[in-house]
Amino acid sequence: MLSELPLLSLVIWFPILGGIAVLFVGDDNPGRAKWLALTVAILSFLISLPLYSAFDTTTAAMQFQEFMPWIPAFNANYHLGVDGFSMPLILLTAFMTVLVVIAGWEVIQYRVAQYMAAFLIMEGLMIGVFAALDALLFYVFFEAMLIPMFLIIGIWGGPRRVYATLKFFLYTFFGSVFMLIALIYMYNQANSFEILDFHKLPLSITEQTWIFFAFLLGFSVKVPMWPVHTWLPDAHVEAPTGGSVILAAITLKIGGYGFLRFTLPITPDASAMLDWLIITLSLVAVIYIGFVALVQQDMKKLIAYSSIAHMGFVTLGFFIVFGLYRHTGNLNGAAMGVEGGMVQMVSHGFISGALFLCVGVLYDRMHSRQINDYGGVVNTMPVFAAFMVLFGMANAGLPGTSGFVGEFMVILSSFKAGFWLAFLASFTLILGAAYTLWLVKRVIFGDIGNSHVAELEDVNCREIIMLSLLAAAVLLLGLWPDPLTSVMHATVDNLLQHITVTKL
Amino acid sequence: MQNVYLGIVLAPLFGAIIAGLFGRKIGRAGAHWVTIIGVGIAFLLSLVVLRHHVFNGAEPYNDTVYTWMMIEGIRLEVGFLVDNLTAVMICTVTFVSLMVHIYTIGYMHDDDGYQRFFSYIALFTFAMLMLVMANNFLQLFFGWEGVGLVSYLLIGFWYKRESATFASLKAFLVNRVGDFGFLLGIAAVLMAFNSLDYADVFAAAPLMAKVTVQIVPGVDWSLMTVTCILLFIGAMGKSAQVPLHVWLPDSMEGPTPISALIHAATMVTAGIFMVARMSPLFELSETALSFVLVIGPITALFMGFLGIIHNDIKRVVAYSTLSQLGYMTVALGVSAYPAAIFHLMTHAFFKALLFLGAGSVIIAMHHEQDIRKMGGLWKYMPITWLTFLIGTLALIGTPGFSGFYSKDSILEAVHFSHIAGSGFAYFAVMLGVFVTSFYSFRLYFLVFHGKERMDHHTQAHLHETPAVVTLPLILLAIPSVIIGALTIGPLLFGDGFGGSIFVAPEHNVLEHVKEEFHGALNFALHGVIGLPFILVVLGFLTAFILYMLKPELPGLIQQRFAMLYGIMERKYLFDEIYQSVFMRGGRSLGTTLWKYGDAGLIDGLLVNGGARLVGWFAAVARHLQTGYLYTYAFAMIIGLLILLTWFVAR
Amino acid sequence: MGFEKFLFYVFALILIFAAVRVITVRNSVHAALFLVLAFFTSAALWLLIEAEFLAITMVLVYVGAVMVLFLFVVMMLDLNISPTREGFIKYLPVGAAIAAVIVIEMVLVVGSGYFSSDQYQLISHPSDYSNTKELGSVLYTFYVYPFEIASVILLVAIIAAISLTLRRREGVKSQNPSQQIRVSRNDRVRLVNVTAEKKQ
Amino acid sequence: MIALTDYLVLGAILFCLSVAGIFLNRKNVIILLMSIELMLLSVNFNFIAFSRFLDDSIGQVFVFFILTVAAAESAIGLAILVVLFRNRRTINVADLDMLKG
Repeated sequence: MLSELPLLSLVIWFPILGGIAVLFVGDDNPGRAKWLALTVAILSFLISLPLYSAFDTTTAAMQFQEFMPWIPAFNANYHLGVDGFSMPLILLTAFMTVLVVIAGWEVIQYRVAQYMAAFLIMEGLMIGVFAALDALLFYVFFEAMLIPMFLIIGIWGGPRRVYATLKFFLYTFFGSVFMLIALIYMYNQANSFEILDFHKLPLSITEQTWIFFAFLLGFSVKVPMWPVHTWLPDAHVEAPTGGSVILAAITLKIGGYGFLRFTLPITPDASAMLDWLIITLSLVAVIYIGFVALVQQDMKKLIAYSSIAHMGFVTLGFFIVFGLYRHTGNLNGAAMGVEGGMVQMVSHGFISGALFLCVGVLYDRMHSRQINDYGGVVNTMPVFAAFMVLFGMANAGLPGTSGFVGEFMVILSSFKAGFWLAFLASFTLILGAAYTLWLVKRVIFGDIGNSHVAELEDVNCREIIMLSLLAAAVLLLGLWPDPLTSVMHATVDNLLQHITVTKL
Repeated sequence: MQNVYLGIVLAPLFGAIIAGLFGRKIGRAGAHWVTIIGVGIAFLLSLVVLRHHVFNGAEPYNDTVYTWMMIEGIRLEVGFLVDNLTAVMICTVTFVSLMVHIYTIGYMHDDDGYQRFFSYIALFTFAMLMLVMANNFLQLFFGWEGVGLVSYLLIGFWYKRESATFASLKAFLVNRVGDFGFLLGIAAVLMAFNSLDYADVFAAAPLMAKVTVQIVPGVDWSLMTVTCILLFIGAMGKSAQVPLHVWLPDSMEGPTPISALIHAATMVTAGIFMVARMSPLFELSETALSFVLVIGPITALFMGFLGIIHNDIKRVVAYSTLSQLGYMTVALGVSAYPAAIFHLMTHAFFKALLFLGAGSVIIAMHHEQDIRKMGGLWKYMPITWLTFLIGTLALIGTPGFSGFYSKDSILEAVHFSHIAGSGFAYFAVMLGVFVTSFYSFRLYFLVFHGKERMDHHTQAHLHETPAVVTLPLILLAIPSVIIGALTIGPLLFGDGFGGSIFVAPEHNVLEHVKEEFHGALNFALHGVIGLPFILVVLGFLTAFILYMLKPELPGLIQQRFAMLYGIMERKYLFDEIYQSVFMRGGRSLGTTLWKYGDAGLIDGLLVNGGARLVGWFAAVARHLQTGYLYTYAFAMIIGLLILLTWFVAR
Repeated sequence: MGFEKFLFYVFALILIFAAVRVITVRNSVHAALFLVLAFFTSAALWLLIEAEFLAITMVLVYVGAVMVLFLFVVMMLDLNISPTREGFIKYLPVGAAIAAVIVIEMVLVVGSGYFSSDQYQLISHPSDYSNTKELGSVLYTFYVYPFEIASVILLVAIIAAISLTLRRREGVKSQNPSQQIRVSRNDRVRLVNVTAEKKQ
Repeated sequence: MIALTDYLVLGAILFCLSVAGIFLNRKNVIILLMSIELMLLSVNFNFIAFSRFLDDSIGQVFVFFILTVAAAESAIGLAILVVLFRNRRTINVADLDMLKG
């Protein structure tokens, strides 16, 4: 019965329409707008749940497919479908949106309805990105997503929001136009915008290299990879809490998802040839950015940098396949790398979202993000401190939390590809713990730092709800990741089979 | 039996969760009751397990609780492997933990974080039990990091103290350096065996003995050597071996009960236990064993020296712990794994006793920890004095006491070993015996005998600590005396560990020791005339002369060797070097990368530089935009002219 | 050289002379008048090759309407001539040079023989041929939509010109008939109840 | 007989004169507008000449349209001029640089 419903369309359009409805309620009636937004967010999360429960884990084929002609002249279709890569990310998106709505409940003072609407519309668009099987549709969602985020940072952001939004927008846009060129080129070759057709498209190594770099520009900015990462700290610092959460939890994942959906299957030979580039950049992200994160004075910046470092693991996990294949001659352990990257994405969604929410909780009370303005928060906010330590530990990759699972898998996998890869990647154990726990030490522990800290009030019911939801997710995923990884096995195997067959 | 095993693990966890989440609701008494009952259940069940496996000789239990993840045919699961080794470990852990729990009621009774503390120590017990009962590397790592986490929380328990939070961060990070190696070791295991299950790995281990791997291109290294050294680096972090020992003395910032828990029974023994557990792997690589055998004696000897000169009662005990851990590591290095575990067990009892005794002294002294301000306490607190004396005697290895059996068997084992480094190790551990005796009695004399150097206010209020404090002391004193004599036979020379420890025949030094072993009593009598005991007596005499007969002498010696003293006072400069190289170096590297790399090069030059370039170009180009209509008209006409010329000329 | 050719040269010379004067005279009124002359002569030249309709239209529309408009504007605006002549001499060489280059190039193109009389002969028409009729038959059939659009453009131009120049002056006392008609009694008459004075 | 080239050359000369006019009278908007009219006239010459010599009346239709548009253009141009003068009391092109970037 459920499978007959156009679930994906519902999950995409319900929040968007809901967002428009919230807009119509208007800012004059913030209370009603908020409740409506929360209802819409929760309902869309509920709608997305059947995607998991009815998901067939035995097949790598696209599921819940929907097909409708869209622009017949270009053979572009409204074609949706999910596999083991996109489904978890869709659920993550729907889940995080609920939290973001809760997070903005009392904090946003002006244009409440517009704020909520922006996030709901954003949710629909992001799910659209994950669900699109038509490259043009993907591109439309991919770009449309920038608009709500642009507004969120630009309207509700901090003092340097104009600089940050422009930087964010231009960076992403710069990358994605090259991707568009690649898509159009492949359309000309395949005479179709179907992503799955692109996968089968035979391409020469020169073509693949060009397309590889075009995609790399598009996705590496999103991930973001070193050295195109500098928009992220600025955007995070200026964005309102909810914006940071969505930015870190979901939009970064679109870059990683893009590598899986486009780069790897479409240009396997170029990826195999240039995997050293991605791996080098990933390791640079892990180590270089780890050190940079260590010295940040702004909490949000620190977490933003830690996001970059953690996303380095994602790309490392995805591209370790080729080195591993070259090194050992078989694919043992490759699936672990790719799945590790995927788990890392989902887990990072929870953890970075949680950390940004924590910073938001502090910022709402003190209106400062400088670490030096805090100290001894545990004395006045013990419950909050417990959450913060938990999420900090998760960020440092403690076993039992979700942060561990992805890193563990990627390191195990990269060891097979080469000792030094794993060696360098493992630096995250030390660096991640160092910057996170040093942050925790300076903010949470110690005697009460100043009179403002002394007046802090502990988290209220609303904040406890949102933080404990995330804590539950983090612990659940850490203690039992099987429900997440089992949905990917078939898809990952299929991908690995696909990319080890040359297209030449 | 599975329910029993599950019960052992879950009872403390349950207590921890209740005390942690609902601490305010159940109150202080509720918190300590729920955790003590939890750990008590675990202890009783452990005894059942011990009887079942060790005495009734049941087959090792190895089963899965649930599948953590299934990938590429590799099962990553959470499960239990319970054999004799595990049984001994869990009994030790739960017993010491239970004692610490009871003791905490007295020690922490007016601390604000009472419930939190009970929650932490119960959680600690849980993590340690997960570690020792693991049947695979994943769960081992979970417990491994779990104890790391809780130690972080416990060391930084008094979070208002800057030094405590610093020490906790330091402990976690240094442990992380060890984990760095450990995780790579696990990865190596997975690569070699394609499984993380102990059973699979150990079964396949002999096949891997000859496999080599190239880490530096062109150089072939034995895969097992690499794996074992990586794993051992993890053990160095947890078991505080040089040079990763720096966290342990600092961790004395935590409340005394957790010092006992961390340094006696749980966290630091994890590394020793792990190596013993991995004996089938270590046996395959003599290089790795030699590596172990180099690290162990260095720790044993040099950390012992530090015990001589430090004046903080807890730190002295902490250095003695480091030194004893060195002994265990030496035992591991010479393949005397049972001796290592045996020493681990006896050490757990007497070291917990010493720590708790030190805590009792600290309570009585109103949280004064400097031994120069103590003295003559024996008449004020007789129980503490006696139990502390028992602990000291056990520590230095007085024949008959438990420490004697374990330490002497290690010394014997080293003596018989022939692998590279054993000569050095033998010398070091022998000298270590003297050092141990010396600093132990120094501490003992300074605290309990001699002049009463405390101020009058403290002196007036000196009295024996309450029963919740002394009861654990007494309960710990009993095994400190007798456990060695009772168990040396079955554990070391009988089949106490069943098949859980594997020793290659050519490394089996305990076999030689066994030939000379004729019962515990005989062993003790034989020990009285042995070289070690002579060293012990020498150490005792030195301490007695220096601190009882001629108390002015130590000051003179200190002046004479001021430089040496200075270096030792600063713990061989490890902290300074680490701080300047790693902490400050890391931060300045980070700042450099950030300021010059991110802000300067990428943002300044490329991003904003690109924007500036466009801006500059536009600023130039705007001059073309004069605003005069005729300029535009001219531009059109001239353009037309050029087109026309081109057209005509073509 | 036939009479037609002679006429062509005469008119052409006048046209060129007029055009030169248009761009060189100081006074804008004179320039406008020379432009009128130029239009007249071009109309004559068009008549020479039997484009009667357009020739007449030219005279009617341009000379009759547009140029009159020009003259109006020139005269209505109180123009100060002197600054507008600044730089005339300065720009003369540039302007002349560009003009010369264009002339040379165009002559090169036109005189290249491609357009020679061998290939292009003036087609003679029968005596009952009507240029106007011919144009009309095309204009109202094939080009009826463009024709309509052209009319719309003119309409737009009219409205635009009016709306641009229309302005409401302050203090102009003009009648507003609709307001005058709409007036009601109450606007104009106010009944005041004057109480009778009482004797003291 | 009158040749096609005669008309074409005449058109070219007219065009050049109007271009020169634009260059020379860069300050006087009215003369600029007149130059533009002249330029259109030169174009019309070509249209009419080709129309006649190729016997295709469509060229004349085009001229008709050009006349229409030119009339509209000059009407609006002059209107703008009037407004401009009313606001700024000048039509000196040198003073009109509001488009300056």
